[in-house]
Amino acid sequence: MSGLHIGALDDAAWGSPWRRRRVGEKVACSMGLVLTALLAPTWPGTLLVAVAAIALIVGAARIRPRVLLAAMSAPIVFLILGAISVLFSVGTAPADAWWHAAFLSVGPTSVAQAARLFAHGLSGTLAVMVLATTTPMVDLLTWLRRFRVPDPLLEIASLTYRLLFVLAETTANVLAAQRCRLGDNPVGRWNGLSRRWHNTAAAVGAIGLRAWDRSSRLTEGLAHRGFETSLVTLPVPRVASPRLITATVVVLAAIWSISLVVAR
Amino acid sequence: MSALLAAHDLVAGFPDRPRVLDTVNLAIGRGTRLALLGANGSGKTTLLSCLAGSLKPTGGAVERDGAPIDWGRKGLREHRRHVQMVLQDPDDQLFSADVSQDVSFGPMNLGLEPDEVHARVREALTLLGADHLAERATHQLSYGERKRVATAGAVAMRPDVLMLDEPTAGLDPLGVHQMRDALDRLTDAGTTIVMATHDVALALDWADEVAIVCDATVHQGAPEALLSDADLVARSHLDTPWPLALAAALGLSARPRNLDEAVAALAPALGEFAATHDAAASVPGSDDTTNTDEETR
Amino acid sequence: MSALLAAHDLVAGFPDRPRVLDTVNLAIGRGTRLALLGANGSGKTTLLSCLAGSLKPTGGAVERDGAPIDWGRKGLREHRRHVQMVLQDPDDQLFSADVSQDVSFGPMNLGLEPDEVHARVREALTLLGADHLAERATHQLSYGERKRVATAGAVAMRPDVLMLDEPTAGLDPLGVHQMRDALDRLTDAGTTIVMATHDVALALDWADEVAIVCDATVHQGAPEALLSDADLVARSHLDTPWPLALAAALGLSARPRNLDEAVAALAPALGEFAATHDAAASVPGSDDTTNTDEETR
Amino acid sequence: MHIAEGVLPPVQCAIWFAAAAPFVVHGAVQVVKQIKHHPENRLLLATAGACTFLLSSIKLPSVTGSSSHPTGTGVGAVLFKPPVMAFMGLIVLIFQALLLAHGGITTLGANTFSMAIVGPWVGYGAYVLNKKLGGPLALGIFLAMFLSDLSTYCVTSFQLAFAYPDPSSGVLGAAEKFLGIFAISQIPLSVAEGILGILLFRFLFKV
Repeated sequence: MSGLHIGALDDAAWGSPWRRRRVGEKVACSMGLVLTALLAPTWPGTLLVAVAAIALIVGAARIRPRVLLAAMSAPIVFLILGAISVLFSVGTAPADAWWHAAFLSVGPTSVAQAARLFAHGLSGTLAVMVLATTTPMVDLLTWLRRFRVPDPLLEIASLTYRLLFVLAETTANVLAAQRCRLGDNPVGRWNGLSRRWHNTAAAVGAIGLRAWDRSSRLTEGLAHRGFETSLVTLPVPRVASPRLITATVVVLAAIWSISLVVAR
Repeated sequence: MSALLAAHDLVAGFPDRPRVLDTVNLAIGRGTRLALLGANGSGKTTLLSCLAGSLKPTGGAVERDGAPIDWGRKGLREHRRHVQMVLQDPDDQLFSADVSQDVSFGPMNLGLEPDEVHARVREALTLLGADHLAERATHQLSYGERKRVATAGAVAMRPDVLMLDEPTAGLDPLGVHQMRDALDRLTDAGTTIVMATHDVALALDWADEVAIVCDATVHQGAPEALLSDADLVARSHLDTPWPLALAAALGLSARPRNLDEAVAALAPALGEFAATHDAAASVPGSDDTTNTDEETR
Repeated sequence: MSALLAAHDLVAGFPDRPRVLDTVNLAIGRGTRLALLGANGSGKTTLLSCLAGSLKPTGGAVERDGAPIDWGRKGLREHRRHVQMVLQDPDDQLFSADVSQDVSFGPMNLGLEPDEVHARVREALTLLGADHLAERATHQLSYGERKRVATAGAVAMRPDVLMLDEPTAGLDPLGVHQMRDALDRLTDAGTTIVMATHDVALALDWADEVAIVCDATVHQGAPEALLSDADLVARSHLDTPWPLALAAALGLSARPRNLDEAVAALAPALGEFAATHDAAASVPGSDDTTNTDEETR
Repeated sequence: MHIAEGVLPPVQCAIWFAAAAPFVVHGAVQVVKQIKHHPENRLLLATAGACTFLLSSIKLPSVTGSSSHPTGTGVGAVLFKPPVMAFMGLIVLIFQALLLAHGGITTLGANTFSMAIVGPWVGYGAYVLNKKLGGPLALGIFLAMFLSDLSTYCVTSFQLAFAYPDPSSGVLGAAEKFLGIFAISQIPLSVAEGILGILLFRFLFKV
């Protein structure tokens, strides 16, 4: 069900009530929060960014909490792993270590580092989700046109996005078809390990060939539509939202002033 | 009086292989609804591609408004303003993830002003009954919806001739109705439509004319005449559409094209039968006659 | 007496979305030919996937021979020996360079001896009428041939139940005949067949039973009964098949399932009409009656 | 394995962006040049990008039930050359960050450097070296996929170590830690991907 996995954040973005807002405003809001998460004093800066991001995503942009939770699960695992590895120092225990055993130790420096990694990571990822859950990829790519990014590069990126979903369906079908004929579950030693390897290679190869075929057919289809040198389309009209701009400025200003005051 | 679009002694194929099309002649009059029939691999798509200017024939000519088309870049650009083609699989034609952006590609390519492009996109989506899809993501649409959006992309070019490869294949019966309604609106708006299809009953009911691709040549004629030709139908790997097969089996002289005409042809005889036998007086399911309006495949 | 394959209060869908299937009950007896009908996106494929053990339902059970299937690795392996599914697009299920190698994919995964695998490949290709394709490269085959080879790949598993998603979609009339002939051979060999299709006329003619997916539930019954239910047919985005629509429009009590039965139902009335009116004596095209044997779509 | 958003301090983010930029710009210029001569190559590159993205959804078989997913930059480097992969890798990383919440925007520079620059160059280098030394093609493919994966993971571990040096053993100690922790998943994955590469090429030769 790989198609489903790609879909969750993307579906949210397409269905978002913020879909028609100006991309620049959403980028400013999200990136403002990301930079604040990175640059403002860790406590309470990261906490405030996380709260603000969740409020914007779940409250203002009305994204279902479940979608956000599902999206956050993978980065959280990475952050926990990273934090654990930072938490334990290796080598001679520092003088201020709280705990040590053999060559491992935990002390105030390592705990602070681990906490910083987790706090920055979580708040930063949540801040990026403000953009990810409200803005479909095509909108971002169209928006990048104004920064004079060469058209061919943006066209490749948006074709990649379109093909992603077409090929995700192919991938899901190929894997389902293999499962039906026990491709993932063959009889044999170690659960048919060696056959499973061959089957996986056959699946990846078949998907590759189908992808190749798809791309040449789309090339032909575009030739029918008169494609010669560029894939220019009409930009979608967008609504300016003074409220979002004001909210962004107010929230960022508040986070910065509280953080600076508390940190002092 | 010359045809809007025509093929003259058209030859197409690949070197060292049997020709796909061999001296094919076809004439499509303005406003016609033409159904193109033939087996898988018979050359229907090749013929459409030649007519659309996407495939250069190895011999013969494609003529628009009586003049052979020019296969240079400029000539083809001009040709595509007038003749548009929609492929069978919508995923072979839709390149943008945003529906209205995708439909806008053709008009933008014509160099039109944004307002004009916008108007054409709206018009095309309305004609296809797909207004409500304008804001949606291409990959979230159903197969039938994607087919209509792909068709809208061609319609937005305001072509004189619209050619569709299997527009109803893979659609459920409701999807077929919606597609037929959309094509009827296009015909009313003056567009000439060529439809390649495997559905002989649909061809018989919908088309003004049919062209059957068989043994690398094309037979053109009235639907009820060509599709009654048992020999041609068999050679082309087709079937006789049910209204004609039924009429023939019952020995009727009528050649009904659809359910209504079949009913009209049969009712007098049955009416008399009922009058003498009093059999149809209390028939269960006779309240189902509202179905007569529905399409039958 | 329990069904060979059954769904009990089956629920399937994705979190936070309307359920695709909601408490669906379905029972498939041994040797049955079941047609599964429903609109695009109604949940036909989801139901087939649950029955095939490819998609775990969120509620309810899939039963084989009266016992719920076990969704573990071993249980699924056992289930797939008995129940096979063929997807709509053959290109998604052909993984090998040549036909016989591809058909051998399943038997090889069963860990069978080379001789046994070879025998099964031959048998499957024969049943599908595709012996002559054994040595060919898969990419050289026509669409109809690829569909039959993909089906052979499932048949080589010697399943009790074979489930096919739109086996006739995209085929030309000859391809449809060949596929139907192949399915008839499989039925004769004792295989239970479930076919998801949009073609209501085909379902009426071919199936012993139909199941219509509508509003997340399934209605199961005799083809002529369910497909005469105008309300159900409309809600399911289907059409009344032409033989039933014709009979209803003419006020007949008969419910013909195909051309032959329609002719049989109408002939007496017309015979009498002809006798009194002497109208059908010299009908052109009456030599076309050989068509009666052919399939009509 | 990508570094999540917010994990790297701002200065290091900037440094990695600066380090990656010349490679990406060079790749982008190459791509634009290619497209000018062959407009249809857009589709080919987009397909390669989509495939790279989707490869990460395919489970590789293992004896236990645990799963790992291939990254596929090695095979991309062999097929399309490293400069093009630098640009395509960036696109894939942006998509992964915004569609899967995998990676991040400020860490994009660091992730591009490890996955889209070092990985492809090392993999491609091994492939070319093997070819020059007359090694078998299968070995070249294996090395390209195995080493591109392995080098990506080593660079990522060092990137994390620079950001979070160990209080007692410094950057090197931290790098050892990260290498050790992620080795559990990454070394088997690199080997698996190498094997998949060989089987895949064998499959494609047959077809």
